[in-house]
Amino acid sequence: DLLDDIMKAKKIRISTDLAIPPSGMMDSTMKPTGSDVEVAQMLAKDWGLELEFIQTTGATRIPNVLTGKADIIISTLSVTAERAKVIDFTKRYATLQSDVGCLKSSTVKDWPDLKDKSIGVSRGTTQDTTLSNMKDKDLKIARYDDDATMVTAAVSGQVDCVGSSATIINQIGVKNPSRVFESRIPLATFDLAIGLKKGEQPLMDKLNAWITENVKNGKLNAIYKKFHGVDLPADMRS
Amino acid sequence: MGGHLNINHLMFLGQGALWTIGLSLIALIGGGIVGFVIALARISPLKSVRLASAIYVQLIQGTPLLVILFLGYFGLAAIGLKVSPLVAAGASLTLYVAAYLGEIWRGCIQSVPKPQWEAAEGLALSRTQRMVKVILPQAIRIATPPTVGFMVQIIKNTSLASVVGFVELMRSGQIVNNSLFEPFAIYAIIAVTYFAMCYPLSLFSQRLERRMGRGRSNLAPA
Amino acid sequence: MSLQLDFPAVLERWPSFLAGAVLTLELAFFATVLGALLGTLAAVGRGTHNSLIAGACKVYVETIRNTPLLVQIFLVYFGLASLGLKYSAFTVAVAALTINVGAYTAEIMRAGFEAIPRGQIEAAEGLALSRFQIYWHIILLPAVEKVYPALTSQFVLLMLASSVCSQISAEELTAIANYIQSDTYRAFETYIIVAVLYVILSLVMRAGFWGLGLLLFPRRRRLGTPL
Amino acid sequence: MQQNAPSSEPIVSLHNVQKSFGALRVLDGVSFAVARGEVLALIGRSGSGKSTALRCIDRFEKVDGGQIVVCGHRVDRPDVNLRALRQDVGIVFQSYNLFPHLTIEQNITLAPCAVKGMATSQAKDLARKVLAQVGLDEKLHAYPEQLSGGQQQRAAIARSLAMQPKVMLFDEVTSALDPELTGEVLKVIEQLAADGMTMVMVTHEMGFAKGIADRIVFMHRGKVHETGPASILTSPTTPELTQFVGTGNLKS
Amino acid sequence: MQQNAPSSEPIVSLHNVQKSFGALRVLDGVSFAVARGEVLALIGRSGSGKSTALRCIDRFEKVDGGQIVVCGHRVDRPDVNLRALRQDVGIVFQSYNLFPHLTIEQNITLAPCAVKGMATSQAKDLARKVLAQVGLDEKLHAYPEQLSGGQQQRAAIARSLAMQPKVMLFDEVTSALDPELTGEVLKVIEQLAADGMTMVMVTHEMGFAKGIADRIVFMHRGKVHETGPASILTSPTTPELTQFVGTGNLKS
Ligand SMILES: Nc1ncnc2c1ncn2[C@@H]1O[C@H](COP(=O)(O)OP(=O)(O)OP(=O)(O)O)[C@@H](O)[C@H]1O
Ligand SMILES: Nc1ncnc2c1ncn2[C@@H]1O[C@H](COP(=O)(O)OP(=O)(O)OP(=O)(O)O)[C@@H](O)[C@H]1O
Ligand SMILES: [Mg+2]
Ligand SMILES: [Mg+2]
Repeated sequence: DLLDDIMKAKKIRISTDLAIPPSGMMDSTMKPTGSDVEVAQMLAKDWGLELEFIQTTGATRIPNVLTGKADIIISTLSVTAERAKVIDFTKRYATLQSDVGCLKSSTVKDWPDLKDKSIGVSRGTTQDTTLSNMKDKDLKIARYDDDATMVTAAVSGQVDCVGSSATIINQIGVKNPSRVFESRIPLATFDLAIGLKKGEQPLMDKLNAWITENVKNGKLNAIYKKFHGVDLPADMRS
Repeated sequence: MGGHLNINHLMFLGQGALWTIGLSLIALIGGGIVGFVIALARISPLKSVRLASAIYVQLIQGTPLLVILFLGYFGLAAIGLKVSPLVAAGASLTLYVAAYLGEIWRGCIQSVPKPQWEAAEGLALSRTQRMVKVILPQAIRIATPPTVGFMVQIIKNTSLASVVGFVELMRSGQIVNNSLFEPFAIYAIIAVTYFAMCYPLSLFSQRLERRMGRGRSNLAPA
Repeated sequence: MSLQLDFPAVLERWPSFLAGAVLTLELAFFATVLGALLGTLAAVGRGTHNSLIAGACKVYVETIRNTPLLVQIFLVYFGLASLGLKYSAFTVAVAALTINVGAYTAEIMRAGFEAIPRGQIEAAEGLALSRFQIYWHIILLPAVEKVYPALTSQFVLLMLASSVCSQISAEELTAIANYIQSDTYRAFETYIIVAVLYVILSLVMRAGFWGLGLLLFPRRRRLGTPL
Repeated sequence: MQQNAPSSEPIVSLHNVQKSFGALRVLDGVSFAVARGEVLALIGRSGSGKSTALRCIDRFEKVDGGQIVVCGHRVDRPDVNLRALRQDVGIVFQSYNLFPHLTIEQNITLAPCAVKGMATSQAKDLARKVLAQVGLDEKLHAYPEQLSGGQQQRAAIARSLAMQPKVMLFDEVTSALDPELTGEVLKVIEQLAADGMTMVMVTHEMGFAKGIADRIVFMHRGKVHETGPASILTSPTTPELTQFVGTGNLKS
Repeated sequence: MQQNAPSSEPIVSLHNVQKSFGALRVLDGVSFAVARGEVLALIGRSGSGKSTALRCIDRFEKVDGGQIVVCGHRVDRPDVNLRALRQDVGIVFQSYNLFPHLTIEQNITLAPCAVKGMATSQAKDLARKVLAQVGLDEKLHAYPEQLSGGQQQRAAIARSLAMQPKVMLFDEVTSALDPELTGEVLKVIEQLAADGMTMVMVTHEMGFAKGIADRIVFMHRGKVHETGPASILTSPTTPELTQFVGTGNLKS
């Protein structure tokens, strides 16, 4: 099975998108960094394995493990029932708070105020799916291929609001003080989990054990706080 | 995240540019070899060979490169072939380039005037001799400008190899942008870099065309 | 390592695929019409004796042909917005595609113009036709006829290239595919279906151009010479 | 129309015309004049400058020096009114240059409608008339490629005639044709001559030149080497013309 | 070489040859034979099928019916050995078709080396010999585009001669040339005839046909309409030939 293969090879290949800050990105010396990157590094170190990042884009995260090009995915993967039909998820190692963020100067307070506003999202993310399923709310959704493009759209004024993680919403104003965004309407909290091919029970068990341990000892929380500025939710830490 | 454009970013972009060049070379060499076969197949005396190669060309030319790359990379793995990204991207680009170069070259071979074919035939040369000694030397002259012109398109299109994990010029730009959020500066740098790689080739192909005294369009994917 | 393919799970979303295909066709249609106009003007511009106009057209053509479409789209989309001009993604996509395909069309049309035998133009001059009349009556249609296959292919390529418009939130076929595959994680099924749809779209476009050719070139129709 | 005797008033005149292509001096002081109603044949070896001289008359080439007057237009001047000049002059080339995408009728009516602003119906009547003149009335709606070479050449002549020019220029209009088709075209030109049209023609058909031309201009190396009535072809005085007529006779 | 009288043994024979392009019947039962050393001129109006007949002899076109035997090869059969046939037959077209990327010498040595496996040095000697035969020895290392039309045509003839064919076919080899250049080429062909080469030539040059041909075949609408010695051109018996020769004479 896969676990044996990994241990024998002394190497684990992890599929991570390095273009979705602050989970995966490059630091100013162009080395990978971010919360998912550090989680992956910690996992490899704990298991005594060499780590290889399989560079991926949002679209190819899953096919990479399905076709055996990567062993597991650590790449802000939110757990949904639909996706669980295709791959297996471990238990959550973090959560992702999603909000609808708006310009600080805007008057948006609740869903009805969003009428006639355009909301930018990253295509295919759980934020996208959630907003898209709110058919009754009559929302105008503009989907971009990645977070960077979405942020650029928000900065340049192509969209009025964004549906994204709280971290990213706060990030928009850092680069462009004339358009500061803040969270206005909470959208949902998603569980983030490690993804792997179906039917690899031993690997699944070992991953779950590792997550449980590191949630308990606070290491995962430390990483999360370092990059997202907030703690993991209380119900997860207890 | 954040910070300013520094030498590391530029070196990262430079590395991406090198990959772009490398992928282009692979695509051109692989596509050139297969494309030559396609060109010959398209004018084969056997109807079945002509038909098969025509279908191949139609299929490839009717599908975006992005989709071809995706299916090539994961499709090969899905049927049990373990291939590195380099091999997979190389194979996909080869298939893609071959369809276009094959068509360009077929046109060039066929544009050698018919009387030249007949004159060679009248001298009792065999089919291979006719091709090698009479037709191809003339076709190569005609084919050089559009081929050089097409290389420009290959360079630009390798940007799509990012879907299979290649950090070439375009992708490296996106990655840098994601940590800096300075789209204009970065996309401008990318645009200029591509221009610097492509324009000399464009110019060269135009000069060749002019020297041959014919204005051929170098049709190519955007 | 076997991969289970489950097409029905993806195919049940056919209304989305259809909408994406229709939008792709619409993008291609408008960009083709406008790009043909722009490209023809640029080709004429490059041939004029006014070196300012000819130079401007050359810079346009060379800049566009030597940079990737994606960069052009980003610069138009975010550039306009930064200037305070907000247009829909569709409008911007059509504009960027038009600018892009216009440059290629200009080159093809120029080749067509150059392929008109000198004698044709001299004959027209000998009949006292003006420069404009010569372009309109003697050069344009035969030039288009000469390069019609190249134009057809270029516009089909444009349709395929329009897939990058997904980047700026235009919900065309590739955007739909990306959405569906990240929603269902059934990437193979999705991309295979999309590949088939693109092949169909390109055949549809070729058929359309063929029909248009019959209308444009009555002589071909009457004499039965294929294009 | 009745047969006019050539009048003495020149309708085309070249005086000491100079023309070079790069270093190559193609016309080296060419002078001749054509009177109203006259038929002038321009002969000479290949490369002697015949076509160039003809093209200078309709200003397809600018001259380097000398004077050209055609129907009162000073063709050598940079400010000559080109469109007015070309309404007075019709020119027909060896390669017929019909517009391939237009029917014969459209080929003919194009210029009268576009240049003279003639009404379409009137132009169509005119097309019928000039086509009848060249014996092609039934080909009104054919496309050029449906006609034989001789028919195409006659249609090209008809197209020029429709502009009702005062002078017609012909540049080897039969040399792309086989003997039979040549015959057709030459008959049309003979008829035009009989109707009194002023014509300048470059030709290799010595027999035809003899039969129809009022005057022969023999060019040699960019100069007018000999000129005179058709009889100079049978009794040439210079050795060059003798040799030229000699080789020309190989054909018969 | 000495002048051979035509022998009676046919080296080319066509019997009831049929050929259609689509619905158009181009050859409608053509029969004629050419004896060793004979010079046969194929004449007729444009479109009468002369070129097609010639092309059928060297199997550039497959016939629909009838029999063609050339130097013992059954050309009408699908299994004819094409390369052997074409070593026995040399063909020269109106458009000279020299290979533009090769020098004249390379043009000539290509086939002897590639087809007959001749050594390069021997082939070069041969090239010099055949070029001398057509009076072009000094052009050995020139490229085709550096030659005049007449010289190119002579080089094309030399290229065919280098294969030492038993029969030579010429398709209007002079009609792209002006009178002076035509003269050059005709002289070469006359010399070949004098040397006893068997030749079939399509030509529009009636004077030449009269002067050199042993026999004339007049084709009309895909059929052999009249055939006989050169004298039939001066005293034609059918109205069609009379008309054809009549218009042809306009040239002289
Ligand atoms: N546009 C041009 N540029 C350069 N040289 C030219 C040009 N047109 C003609 N010439 C040269 O000028 C000379 C005279 O040409 P011209 O066409 O007037 O001769 P011609 O008497 O009409 O000959 P032909 O009987 O072959 O038509 C030739 O040497 C030709 O090569
Ligand atoms: N490949 C072809 N396909 C269709 N029709 C053809 C083809 N070749 C020749 N023809 C037709 O066959 C007829 C005879 O042609 P052919 O070339 O033999 O005539 P020709 O006597 O040589 O005339 P010319 O003197 O004009 O060369 C013509 O009507 C021609 O249009
Ligand atoms: Mg001339
Ligand atoms: Mg012929």
